[in-house]
Parts: sequence; structure tokens; C-alpha cells
Amino acid sequence: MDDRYSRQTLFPSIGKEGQKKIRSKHVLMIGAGALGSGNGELLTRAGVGKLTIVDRDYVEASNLQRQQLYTEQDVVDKLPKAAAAASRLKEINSEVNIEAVITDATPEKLEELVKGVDLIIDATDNFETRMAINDISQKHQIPWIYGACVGSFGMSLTIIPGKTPCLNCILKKIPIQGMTCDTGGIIAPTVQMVVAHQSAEAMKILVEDWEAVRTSFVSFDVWRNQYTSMKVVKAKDENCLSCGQNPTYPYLDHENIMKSTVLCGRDTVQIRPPKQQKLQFTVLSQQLKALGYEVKGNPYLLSVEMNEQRLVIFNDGRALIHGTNDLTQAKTIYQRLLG
Amino acid sequence: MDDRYSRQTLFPSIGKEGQKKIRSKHVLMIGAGALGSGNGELLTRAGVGKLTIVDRDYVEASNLQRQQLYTEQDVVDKLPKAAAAASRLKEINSEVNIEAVITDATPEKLEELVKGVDLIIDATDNFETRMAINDISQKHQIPWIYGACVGSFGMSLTIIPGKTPCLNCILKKIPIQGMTCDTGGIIAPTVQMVVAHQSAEAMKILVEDWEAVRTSFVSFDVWRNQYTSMKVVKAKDENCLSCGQNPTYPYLDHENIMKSTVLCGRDTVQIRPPKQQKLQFTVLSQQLKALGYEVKGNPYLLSVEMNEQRLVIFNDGRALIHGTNDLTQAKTIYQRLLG
Amino acid sequence: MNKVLFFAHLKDAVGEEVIELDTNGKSVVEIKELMKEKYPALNLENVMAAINEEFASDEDILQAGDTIAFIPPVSGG
Amino acid sequence: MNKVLFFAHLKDAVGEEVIELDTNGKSVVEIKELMKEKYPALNLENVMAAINEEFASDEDILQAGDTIAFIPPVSGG
Repeated sequence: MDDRYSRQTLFPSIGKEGQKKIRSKHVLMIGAGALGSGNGELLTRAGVGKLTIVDRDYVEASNLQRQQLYTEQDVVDKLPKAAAAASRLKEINSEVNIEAVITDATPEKLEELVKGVDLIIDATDNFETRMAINDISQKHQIPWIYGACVGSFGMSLTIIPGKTPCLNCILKKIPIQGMTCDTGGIIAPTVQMVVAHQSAEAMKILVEDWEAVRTSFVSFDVWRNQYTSMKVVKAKDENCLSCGQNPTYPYLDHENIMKSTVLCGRDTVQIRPPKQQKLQFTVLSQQLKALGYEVKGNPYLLSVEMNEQRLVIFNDGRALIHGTNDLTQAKTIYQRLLG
Repeated sequence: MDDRYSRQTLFPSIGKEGQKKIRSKHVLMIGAGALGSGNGELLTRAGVGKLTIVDRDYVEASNLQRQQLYTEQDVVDKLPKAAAAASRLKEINSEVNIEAVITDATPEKLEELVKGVDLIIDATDNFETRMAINDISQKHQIPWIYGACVGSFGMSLTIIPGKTPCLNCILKKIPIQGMTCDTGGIIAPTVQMVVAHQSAEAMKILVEDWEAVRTSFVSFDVWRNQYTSMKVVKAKDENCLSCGQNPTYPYLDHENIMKSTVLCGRDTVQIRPPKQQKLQFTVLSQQLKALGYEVKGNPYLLSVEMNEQRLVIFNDGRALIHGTNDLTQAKTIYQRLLG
Repeated sequence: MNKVLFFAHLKDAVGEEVIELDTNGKSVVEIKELMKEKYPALNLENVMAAINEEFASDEDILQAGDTIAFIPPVSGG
Repeated sequence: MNKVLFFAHLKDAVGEEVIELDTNGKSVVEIKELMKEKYPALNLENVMAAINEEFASDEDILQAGDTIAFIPPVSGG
């Protein structure tokens, strides 16, 4: 396979020197869903030295419409995504050191995983984990690339500690969630568009072409034909608790992390978001009904019947997931529906 | 796999009605290289009724860096791309009727293939075939989606007969080639960006959401951080020979097609482009040397040593490919290097 | 006069991608409130704002001719 | 004054993405010739031109304040 990177080294901004740099780098990717499949495949084909893939989920039929590494057989086998991804990626490029980590990317776990890493790719599906990645990135001075999408709408931002504003400068706090892929749907072209932006930035960072790194926040809608690029240099906040003069890394703090507790003997997990929310029950209820769930409610709570679980959501964001004792499963269900 | 399209039907512009339409459609895709791999996978995951894939090439190591359907084993097996693509796509979605056609997409062949087709995806690597697709599209009133890329630069345009200008209105003639992926290199994020645009447009056309179809010519550079959208309505030319009042479909005409002839007993194929060109030998020679070829030349011709063939190019665009009697192979070599 | 641009699902809530409005001298947060009155279906909480394609904070003031765009952050992936 | 934008590898040949130039009253083909004189490495044959993000033909004339962009068609795939 001598020739395998020839079209990439021919690209003047990479060249043979750039290829050597790519081969020497370690990328940590959090998430192996839609964005993770796409980014993982591009980095592997590009010949990165090591790729660590972290995911807590397994492959389901509803993933196949947009998650490019997985096949029908992976669904039949109910393979964990990180494992299924690693197996396909090794067939694609046996030269890349692929490590699959099947776990929930908690702040503690991130602290362990980040050692020796040159770049973090965000392929998560919720802001809680993203904000933890943002803090870890600042604490250890490792660049990361935010990417997200829902429906036909996607966005990306490259964060270089010491050079650019961080995600906390721009969002200020974790947004109250409107839509997730499980409530607003998602089409594969949106995913590919985000992946294209994230992986281009990844290659610039891996070859250390800092001049070329995108310094604006891009967002686009592939169905509504919108594309915009927002300069963010002004957003840099010297008082930011993640990247300012006196950082406290709030999203690594146990206080600010989603709490999940098994309610003993009740086969139920309680989830409490880090900050009180004001959920809009009418909108949420419609979205969940559109998804085919049976939803009942009153002004104080919504009850959602799922296959094997029942979810009860209070309007401050707290929820009970009945029918499970598994904290990770309960958190997954919660974040899928509420972001 | 009941649930497999749930995130797509949840997207309001598709819905369950849109999904039924996607399932009832037949897409013809010309080319199974980088753009073909990407578009083929997205259409298959989206659940299109039938996908016909036409390609004349086989899988090589240098494809793996950006052509998402192929693995190292496909290179070892030297599988034809159309066949390797079909086999992977069937693992991804067994509900889709995938037809692999291993052939050169000549105008005659296109006439056969286009029967009953709802949409043509351009995944070719040269303007000659694209212009033939453009004429076929007008002749049979079938939409097609142009996509192309080199280096970090890509572009796309959607052509709806009777509604939008055609590619001939915009380009007026086949451009003299500057760079191809074999001379200017290509990185995978560029490919993904073009695929994202083409496949979003494909989905709009398949669900018949004509209002949403992009009416501008988009181009973007993922390394230089450029994105532009050019309105093309003014380009519509009533005298256009492809889509005007009196169309002659010039690129289906034998006169305007690249001629390739076996020179008997010499193990050589002669290629003659449809129009005389003025090649810039200094630039071309540098590009070919950067690719690692041994290039010799004088003001009248360039001689390029390849693995098993020798290519002699004259400055009017005519070329002799020594060391082969295979017309398709010779044409492939020519178009790879000269576009 | 100013242009107000709505991205993604915000466009659907408004019914148009761009509206023209005289919001001269008003701050981003004031414009958000104005929009919420005008379009009850529009939720601009936590929505990012850009003035002339630059990040804008709640207190930034619009000048004549400026374009303000509203972009909703999303979390899917 | 006018802005002239260069996309993709044209940017490298010019050394900048945007230049300012007074090309008032000149046609697209005249501006192409002017650019070729100014930047010998720049090849604008068969390059598409857009005036204010609209397709422009060789004969179209630039007005004051117009932006012209040059976009090279490519064939890879």
C-alpha cells in the first residue's frame, strides 16, 4: 500500500512532511455516532498515528440511516459502537492504531483519556459532555473541534487554547435544549457537512498549519440553503471560568455534572440536570408524540412510555427512568430526548 | 429493521410521505470514485428504491485515502469499483436494489442506462462525461447534480431541465483542464463537502420538494476557509445547444467525443480530444514531476514514463499511450492526468 | 434600516429568512424581546446573535445598516 | 472602488484573497486582461466570474461598489 497517501501528499499544504506529522499524532474522539463514524473514517483513511474512540452506546437499526461505519449485521449483533467502529476502521487502514473504549465520557474518564493526546474531536450528542471537553481542553492545552447537527442544520467551531475563545465564552452556559436528533430528526447530508468541516480542521491541526485554521463559527442548513460564518474573536472573555485569567473549569466540577442515582429496589434511575430548567411541555410533548411514543402529562410532569422503560419528566428538568438500574442507559435515554 | 428510517421521517421536510417517494425512485450514479462512494452510501442508507452504479475503474491503494466504500482487501483483490461498491452497499442496506455496471459511460451507454431513471448523480472525474450527462439530462428531462473537487476546493450545481440553466449555459465549452486529483492532489474533507451538497439536493429531488432545491452554484475551499454561492438564473441561454430553443445535444454527437484508436501492431492507443487544446507544458511538466513521474519534453511534446505505459502528449492535446491496446485503460490514464 | 436574519428552524417560526426593520440604537437583547412579541412561536433563549457576521453579546447596539443574524446552537451528533 | 475576490488556487497565484481596484465601467473580460497583466502567474482562461454573487458573462460591466469574484471550474471527483 505504498501509494496510499499519494493524493494527500500531493496536496501542497500537506506534502510528505505533513504526512509524517499526521502519522505521529494521537487523536481522541468522544462519540461514535453519526459525527464519530464520519470523523473516525476520515482520520483513519488519512493515516493518523493513533485514534482513541470513546462511546457508551451500541448499534441500533435507527443509526444505519446516517452512521457510516455500521452495517445491518452490527445491528443484529448489537455490537457496542466503539467496537464495531474499530473493527471496520482496521479493515480500512491496518496501519492506524485504533483503540476502542466502551464507556461514558465523564470528566473523570476524560482526565484519564487525554494523556498524550494532540487533538480532541467532539462527536457527542449533548452539551454537558461538550462543556467538559471544553474545560479539559483548556486545562491540558489541547485543541478540540466542536461539531453538532439536527435536522438539516449543523455547525462547527475550532477551539485552540491560548489562541481562540472557548465554547464557554460563546455560549456562556449550557443552552436549554430545543431539539435533538431523536426529537427533530436528522438527515445524513447534514452529518457529512459537519464532518467535512471538522475533519478539514483536524488535518490543519495535525499538520500544524495554524495559519489555515478556521477562526469563525460556521453554521449551515443544507435544506434551507443557508451558510454563515461568524467571526468570534470578540467573544474571548478574560473572566471566562474555562479559559480566562483565573479558570476554575466549572464543568469538571462534580457540582455541575448531571446527577444520576439508582433508586434502590424500585428499578428506577433518577436524573437531575446540573441547573434547573424550564421545560416547554407542549412542544416537548408534541415532539415525543411525533416520535411515536405514548405521552401523558399534566402541568407538572410528562410521562413517556418507551419499549421497556417509562420516563417521567418534571418541568425543572429532573426525570425518573423506570425499568432500569443502569445509570449509563438512563443517562443515554435522558440526553437523547432532552439533549 | 422497522425503525431504520425513523430519524429521517422525523425530519419534517421528508416525513413518512417523503420516505415512500424515496423508496419508489431510481437513481443513476456515474462514477464510483470519491464522490461516487460518498453519494452511493448516503443514497443507500437513505433507502432509495434502486441505485445503478456505473464505473470503468478498479480499486487501487491510492483510492483508500478518500473513497469511503473500499478497504485494503478490495485493493488486494483488484476489484472493479462498481462491484466492490455494490457489495459493501448491500451489507449496509439489503432493501435497496443495487445494480453495478462495469463500463465506460459513453453517450451510447448513457442512452441505454437512463431509461426509467429519476435522477442522475455526477461522480465522474472529467468534463467530457459531465457534458454528455448534461445533454442526456436535457434530452430526457431528468435532473442531474454536478459535483467536482480537487485539493481543498469543491463545487456543486443542481440542474433541473426546464427550470434552471444547464452546465453548458454556464461553462459554454469544456474548460481546458488545469488540475485533476491526480495532479493537484485531493483531501477527503473536500470530497465529503461536495457529497454533502450533492446528497442533500438528491434528497430534495427524490421527495419532490422543488421549492427547496438550491438554485445557485456553490463553491468552497475547506483549507482556505472560503464559501460562495453564485446565483445562476441569468446564465440561462435560449440559444444554448444543450437546453435552448433548438437543442442539438452536441456532446452526444460522435464528432465532439474524445477519439481513442488502437494503433495496430504497436501496442499503442491514440487519444484525440474533441477540440484542439493549447497545453501549458511547463506547468503540466512540473505537476507530473511532483507526482513522481519521469518527464522529458521539448516544445512539441512531453513524454511521461509510467509503470507499464509511456504517455506522449502533444501540445494540441493529442496523446499516444504506449504499452496498451485497451481503449478504456488508455482513456482513463489520459483523463486522470489531463482531466 | 436593518436586516434581521433567521437561521434553521427560526426561519420557519418567522416564516421568512430575512426581515427589514428599523432597530437603530437598540441592543441585541432588546431586539430579541421585540422579535418575541412579533413572533410568539419564536424562541430566542440561548440563541446566538451575530452583527455583520461578528459575534455579538446581549449588550451590543445596532447601528444603521447593520445586519443582525440569529443562530440557534444545537447539540445533536 | 471595487473588490476582486480570488477563489481556491487563484488566491495563491495572486497572494491575496481580496484586492481593491477601481474597475468602474470595465467589462469582465477587460478585468480579466488587467489581472493577467498584474499577476503573470494567474490563469483566468475558462474561469467563471460572479458580480455581487450573480453569474456574469464576459460582456457584463462593473459598476461602482460592485464585487467581482473569480471561480475556477474543476473536474476531479
